Amino acid sequence: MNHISDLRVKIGPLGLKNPVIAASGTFGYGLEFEPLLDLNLLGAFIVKGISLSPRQGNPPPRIVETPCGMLNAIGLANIGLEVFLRDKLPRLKNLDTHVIVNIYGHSVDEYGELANALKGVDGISAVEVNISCPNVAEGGMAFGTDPQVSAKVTEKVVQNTDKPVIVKLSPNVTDIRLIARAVEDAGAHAVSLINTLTGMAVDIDKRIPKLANISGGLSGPAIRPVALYMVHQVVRTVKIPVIGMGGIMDCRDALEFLIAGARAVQVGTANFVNPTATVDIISGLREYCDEQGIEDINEIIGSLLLECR
Amino acid sequence: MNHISDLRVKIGPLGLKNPVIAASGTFGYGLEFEPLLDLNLLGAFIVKGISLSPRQGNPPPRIVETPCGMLNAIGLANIGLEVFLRDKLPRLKNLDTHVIVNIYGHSVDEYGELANALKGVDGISAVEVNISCPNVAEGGMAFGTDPQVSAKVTEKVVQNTDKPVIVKLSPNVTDIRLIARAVEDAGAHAVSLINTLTGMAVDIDKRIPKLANISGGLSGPAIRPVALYMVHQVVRTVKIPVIGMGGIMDCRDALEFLIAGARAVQVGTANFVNPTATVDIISGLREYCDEQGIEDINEIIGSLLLECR
Amino acid sequence: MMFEQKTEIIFNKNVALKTFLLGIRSQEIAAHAIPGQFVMLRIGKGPDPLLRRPFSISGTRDQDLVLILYKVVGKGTALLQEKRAGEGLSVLGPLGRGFGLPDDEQVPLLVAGGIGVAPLFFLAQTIHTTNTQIMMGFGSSNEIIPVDVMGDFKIQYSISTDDGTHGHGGLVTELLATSLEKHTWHPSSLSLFSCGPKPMLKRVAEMALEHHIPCQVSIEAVMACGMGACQGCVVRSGSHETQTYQYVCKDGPVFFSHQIDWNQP
Amino acid sequence: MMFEQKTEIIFNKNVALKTFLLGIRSQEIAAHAIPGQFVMLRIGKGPDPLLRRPFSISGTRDQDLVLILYKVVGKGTALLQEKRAGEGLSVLGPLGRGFGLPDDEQVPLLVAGGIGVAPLFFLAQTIHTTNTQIMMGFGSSNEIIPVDVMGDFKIQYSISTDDGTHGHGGLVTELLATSLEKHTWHPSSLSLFSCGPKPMLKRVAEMALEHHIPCQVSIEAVMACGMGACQGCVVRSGSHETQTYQYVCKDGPVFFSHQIDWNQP
Ligand SMILES: Cc1cc2nc3c(=O)[nH]c(=O)nc-3n(C[C@H](O)[C@H](O)[C@H](O)COP(=O)(O)OP(=O)(O)OC[C@H]3O[C@@H](n4cnc5c(N)ncnc54)[C@H](O)[C@@H]3O)c2cc1C
Ligand SMILES: Cc1cc2nc3c(=O)[nH]c(=O)nc-3n(C[C@H](O)[C@H](O)[C@H](O)COP(=O)(O)OP(=O)(O)OC[C@H]3O[C@@H](n4cnc5c(N)ncnc54)[C@H](O)[C@@H]3O)c2cc1C
Ligand SMILES: Cc1cc2nc3c(=O)[nH]c(=O)nc-3n(C[C@H](O)[C@H](O)[C@H](O)COP(=O)(O)O)c2cc1C
Ligand SMILES: Cc1cc2nc3c(=O)[nH]c(=O)nc-3n(C[C@H](O)[C@H](O)[C@H](O)COP(=O)(O)O)c2cc1C
Ligand code: FES
Ligand code: FES
Repeated sequence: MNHISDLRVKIGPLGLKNPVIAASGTFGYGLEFEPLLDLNLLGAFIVKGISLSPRQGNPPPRIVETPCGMLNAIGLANIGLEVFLRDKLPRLKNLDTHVIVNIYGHSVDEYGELANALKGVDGISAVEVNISCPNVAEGGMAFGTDPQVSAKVTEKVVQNTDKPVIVKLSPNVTDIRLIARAVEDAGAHAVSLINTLTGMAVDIDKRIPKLANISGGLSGPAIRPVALYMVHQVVRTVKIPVIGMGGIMDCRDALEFLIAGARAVQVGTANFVNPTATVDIISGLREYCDEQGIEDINEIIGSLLLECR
Repeated sequence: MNHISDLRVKIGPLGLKNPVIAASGTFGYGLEFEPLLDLNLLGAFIVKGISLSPRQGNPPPRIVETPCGMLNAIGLANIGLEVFLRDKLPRLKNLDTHVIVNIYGHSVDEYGELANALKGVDGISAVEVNISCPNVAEGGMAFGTDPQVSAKVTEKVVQNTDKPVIVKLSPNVTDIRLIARAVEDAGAHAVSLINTLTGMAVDIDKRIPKLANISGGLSGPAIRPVALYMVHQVVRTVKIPVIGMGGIMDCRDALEFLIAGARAVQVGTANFVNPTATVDIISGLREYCDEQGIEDINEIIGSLLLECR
Repeated sequence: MMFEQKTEIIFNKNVALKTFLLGIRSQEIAAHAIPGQFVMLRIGKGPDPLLRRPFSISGTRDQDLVLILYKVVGKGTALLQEKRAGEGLSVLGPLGRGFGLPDDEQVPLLVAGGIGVAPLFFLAQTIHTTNTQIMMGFGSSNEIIPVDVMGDFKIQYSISTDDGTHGHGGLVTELLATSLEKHTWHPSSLSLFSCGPKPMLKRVAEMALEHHIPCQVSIEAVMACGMGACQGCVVRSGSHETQTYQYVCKDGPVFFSHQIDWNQP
Repeated sequence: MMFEQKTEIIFNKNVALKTFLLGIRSQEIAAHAIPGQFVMLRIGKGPDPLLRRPFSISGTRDQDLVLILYKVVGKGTALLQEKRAGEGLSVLGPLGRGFGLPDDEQVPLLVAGGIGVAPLFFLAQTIHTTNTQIMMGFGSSNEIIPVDVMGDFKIQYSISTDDGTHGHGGLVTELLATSLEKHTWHPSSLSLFSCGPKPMLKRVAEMALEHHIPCQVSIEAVMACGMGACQGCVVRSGSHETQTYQYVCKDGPVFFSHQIDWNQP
């Protein structure tokens, strides 16, 4: 088979060679996966969420498996902005793929500072803003559960950066469309969704939560139907590109999101189960397009038929 | 082993012989399961959601399997209040268990009418109010996503009935504690949670949604972590009893909810996979109590230790 | 009568391309099953795949053996195929309404598409007249399910294949058409029984209507419970004005062909 | 070096109560593995159980055979136990930092609790001195994993059982204590290596501290990725003031015992 089909997609100003992105927090700093796959094959990858100062994260256990999924309470452990720029970024600069930095702060201002610090920095193609973390000023509810606060964070980041801004939405809300519209209005170039659903598990022998942090974020195939529905809703609400994720394990799963209208997909938990999931999905998409005689993957995107249902 | 442990629990004014209840929409009108189990063993069972007029429900396909779960878009098909009272209830009256009727309306008034129609009716032990259905007056968002509307529905039902009122909460909200508190203040005797999470699946070959209704409700083990966390939250918010459900398949799963503080549990999707799931869980609980030397199941309820985590 | 049992697998053998004959031990189900009824098998051990899968009963043998003919089409059947004799299998059944059996004067014509032979073999085994005929359509010769896999019951059969590698080259409904033309039976002496893919059933239903032959079809729907509790398995019945939903698991899976709205998606 | 491979299962045999020896074919992993490293096995075929499971490499043989000793404790290991020779198995490894090998002058003392023998057998196989000693504690005699399941390497061993059904009745740390008392080695010539349940490791760590013996332990944590990407597998290291987290999968699973905060929950 000669692979003639064009897999390129555009996320606002950002052109990707294909619509497959490794999700933040599941792909380390990219380098971890180099022994197993060629990072240059990826549409992009997103590094672990970075904060201004390094964070140790939550006490263990941080991970527990659940039916078709996993809960994590990493607690946003990360090496901090400075060490990232000093130790990791130089090793990522020469890659022929997009490196996207996922950021999160404890206040609107911190988001602004982070964006500012990344301004003009070479080798970073875009910023993904994680607004699912607890907003201490607002009693611990996530920034991303309130349209106004979400908009404020977005605005701050957009004002302080020269890079495309992707806002990553939390699914733990009544109507994700309201948040999506608010961040679109605030200047986001794209939205990505979903982050994890909040969940919990109990050790019935010890009668304690299985996670030291009590609750954690649910990811993996279990959440795919929820993610897909939210993507479907948001695609029909905003004009900016939507990046879909949540439980994508293989090419068929990725196609569900693309057909529903996601311009690109992110692959998270699957990287743990199958470290080459991203590149396997890319070759799967290529084969699918070839077989179906699709010349441009954009023909598939948003091709969901609703009338005949 | 001599089964001396006491499994009785109280849901407000309602005393159950054990904390295991078959969930609405998954147990028909109870009668369907009679060939396989003794209904009198159950703590209670809840019949399929009843509306004022009969409803045909959604076109097929109504069901699709998802990883460790299923989506349903039954569309609240039911025989209607009148036929229920005439044809089904007489056959349930002599059972030595509690029959709970799940109701839903299209307006606050319809909820009131339903409650009124069940007032004084013999053989019905309680009313469970499904507030997860779309509120046409409010643009299709569910009644149960707004604390004020939830409170209004609750108040109306409480005013119009002489039976204990259980309000069944939707998980598709930003903060389920707000809804729980609102319905508690409005006079609910108990809350039950969670109803299904909204989800979707796409047929990538035909490029159509797998459900004719496009979206459906996700249930089964996949949602258990989400359900358990919400139960944990609500238990720590309201004083009225909390009935937990979501993905409970066996006794160990039920124990997670009881330990987290649920006064009773409901078993839904498991009835399809294992039609004797309810009674298997009851005997499992009895064995567990015996083994652990627990004389009263209420010792387990809410026994979750949070400090040592 | 319905039972939920942990049965033992007696055999699980490949009988045609991707097609297997499963034998499970259940005296109760074997004793109570009638042709057209089905069972729900719990194939996975863990929570995925979650739901039971419906399969027609394709015969019984020796008082306690229940036979199931299945085709591997997805993840549940792929797992089923790996099971070996001696393993346990949880079965719920017999479920649903079976075929109304023809009376002795009637000539039963059975029309099967592919794995649709499953309930019809049981029907043929049960009908005691010697003039039962079965017409079977398959994709290609390697998909043909030999009638004798079920034991040696007497039956006249004809076969079509889509690609012409065996028997009539074309559709099984063409075999039926020829048969209806050639023969001089009075329509009232005929009785049609059919199971197979929807387009085929639709065509059979049309022919039954044209020729005024009573026709029973066994149809499929995605099922969660199999016993009337979930209301998931509906099929549209009646025409547009009088449209209602029937539950395939308890009102069916066998319906008279005129009960079904064949134009639904 | 790390590899992600679909390997073939060569054998999977029961060697003690609920304990199995798995042999898989992988030239690459066999060539690169050092004692104390581990692999992540993908046991389920579908999405449940979802995550890979970590297992120490307990030896290599014939250039291309990787040996894994495992105990059935939950759903993943229960599934693994059912796998047969000839089946495929996806393996990721070798992962993590292994043991620092003792030099020729040192006397290696290996202390294992239960399935904790797994990495220590590989270590013993690798160390070429003849004075390697392994002390192994098991619950009861039927749980004893014979040293020769791994092939015939020369090693002195002693066994304790909790219930006294074989060898010393009591804890393996008591064997260690006796050994440390009786012998006249200079502490600087000794080197401790240990793997087993946390309370045991904690005791071994205390004894190492008391006797000033360098001690390496292989510890466990729940893992998602096994390769430093998820940050899930932390263990607290240092004392309260200087506390940091180490990643078991990449900073370990082998640590010097004084690096670990043994008082964490
Ligand atoms: C009453 C009845 C009797 C049947 N009898 C037989 C039989 O005798 N032999 C046989 O081989 N098959 C029979 N089927 C079809 C059989 O149930 C499906 O092939 C099987 O459930 C597919 O499971 P899977 O996990 O392999 O496929 P999946 O991976 O679940 O899906 C593969 C395909 O099968 C369809 N399918 C999945 N689940 C069902 C379901 N519950 N009902 C119908 N279609 C489904 C899907 O839409 C999809 O197109 C019968 C179905 C019904 C409703
Ligand atoms: C570096 C390392 C090396 C190991 N080497 C071996 C070995 O050589 N032989 C052996 O038998 N076991 C080994 N283990 C433990 C082994 O990983 C677990 O026994 C296995 O993952 C349990 O899987 P399960 O599905 O059967 O159990 P589950 O049903 O998942 O759980 C049963 C119990 O095992 C624990 N467990 C589950 N997953 C993990 C995990 N990923 N890591 C640690 N504990 C877990 C749970 O907390 C629970 O108490 C090792 C663990 C680590 C971290
Ligand atoms: C272990 C782990 C760590 C994660 N860390 C982050 C993070 O730092 N920032 C972020 O925006 N999302 C983080 N996520 C969320 C994922 O990027 C993704 O949104 C989510 O897991 C759903 O996708 P999946 O089901 O494909 O994993 C993390 C997820 C996991 C499992
Ligand atoms: C097929 C189906 C039909 C349902 N119908 C109703 C209903 O009529 N009223 C209601 O309140 N909940 C209904 N539910 C929700 C269940 O009662 C339960 O809240 C949900 O399925 C989660 O529990 P589970 O994971 O144990 O199934 C239905 C669920 C399913 C799967
Ligand atoms: S399958 Fe549940 S009602 Fe038919
Ligand atoms: S297991 Fe993922 S970082 Fe260690």
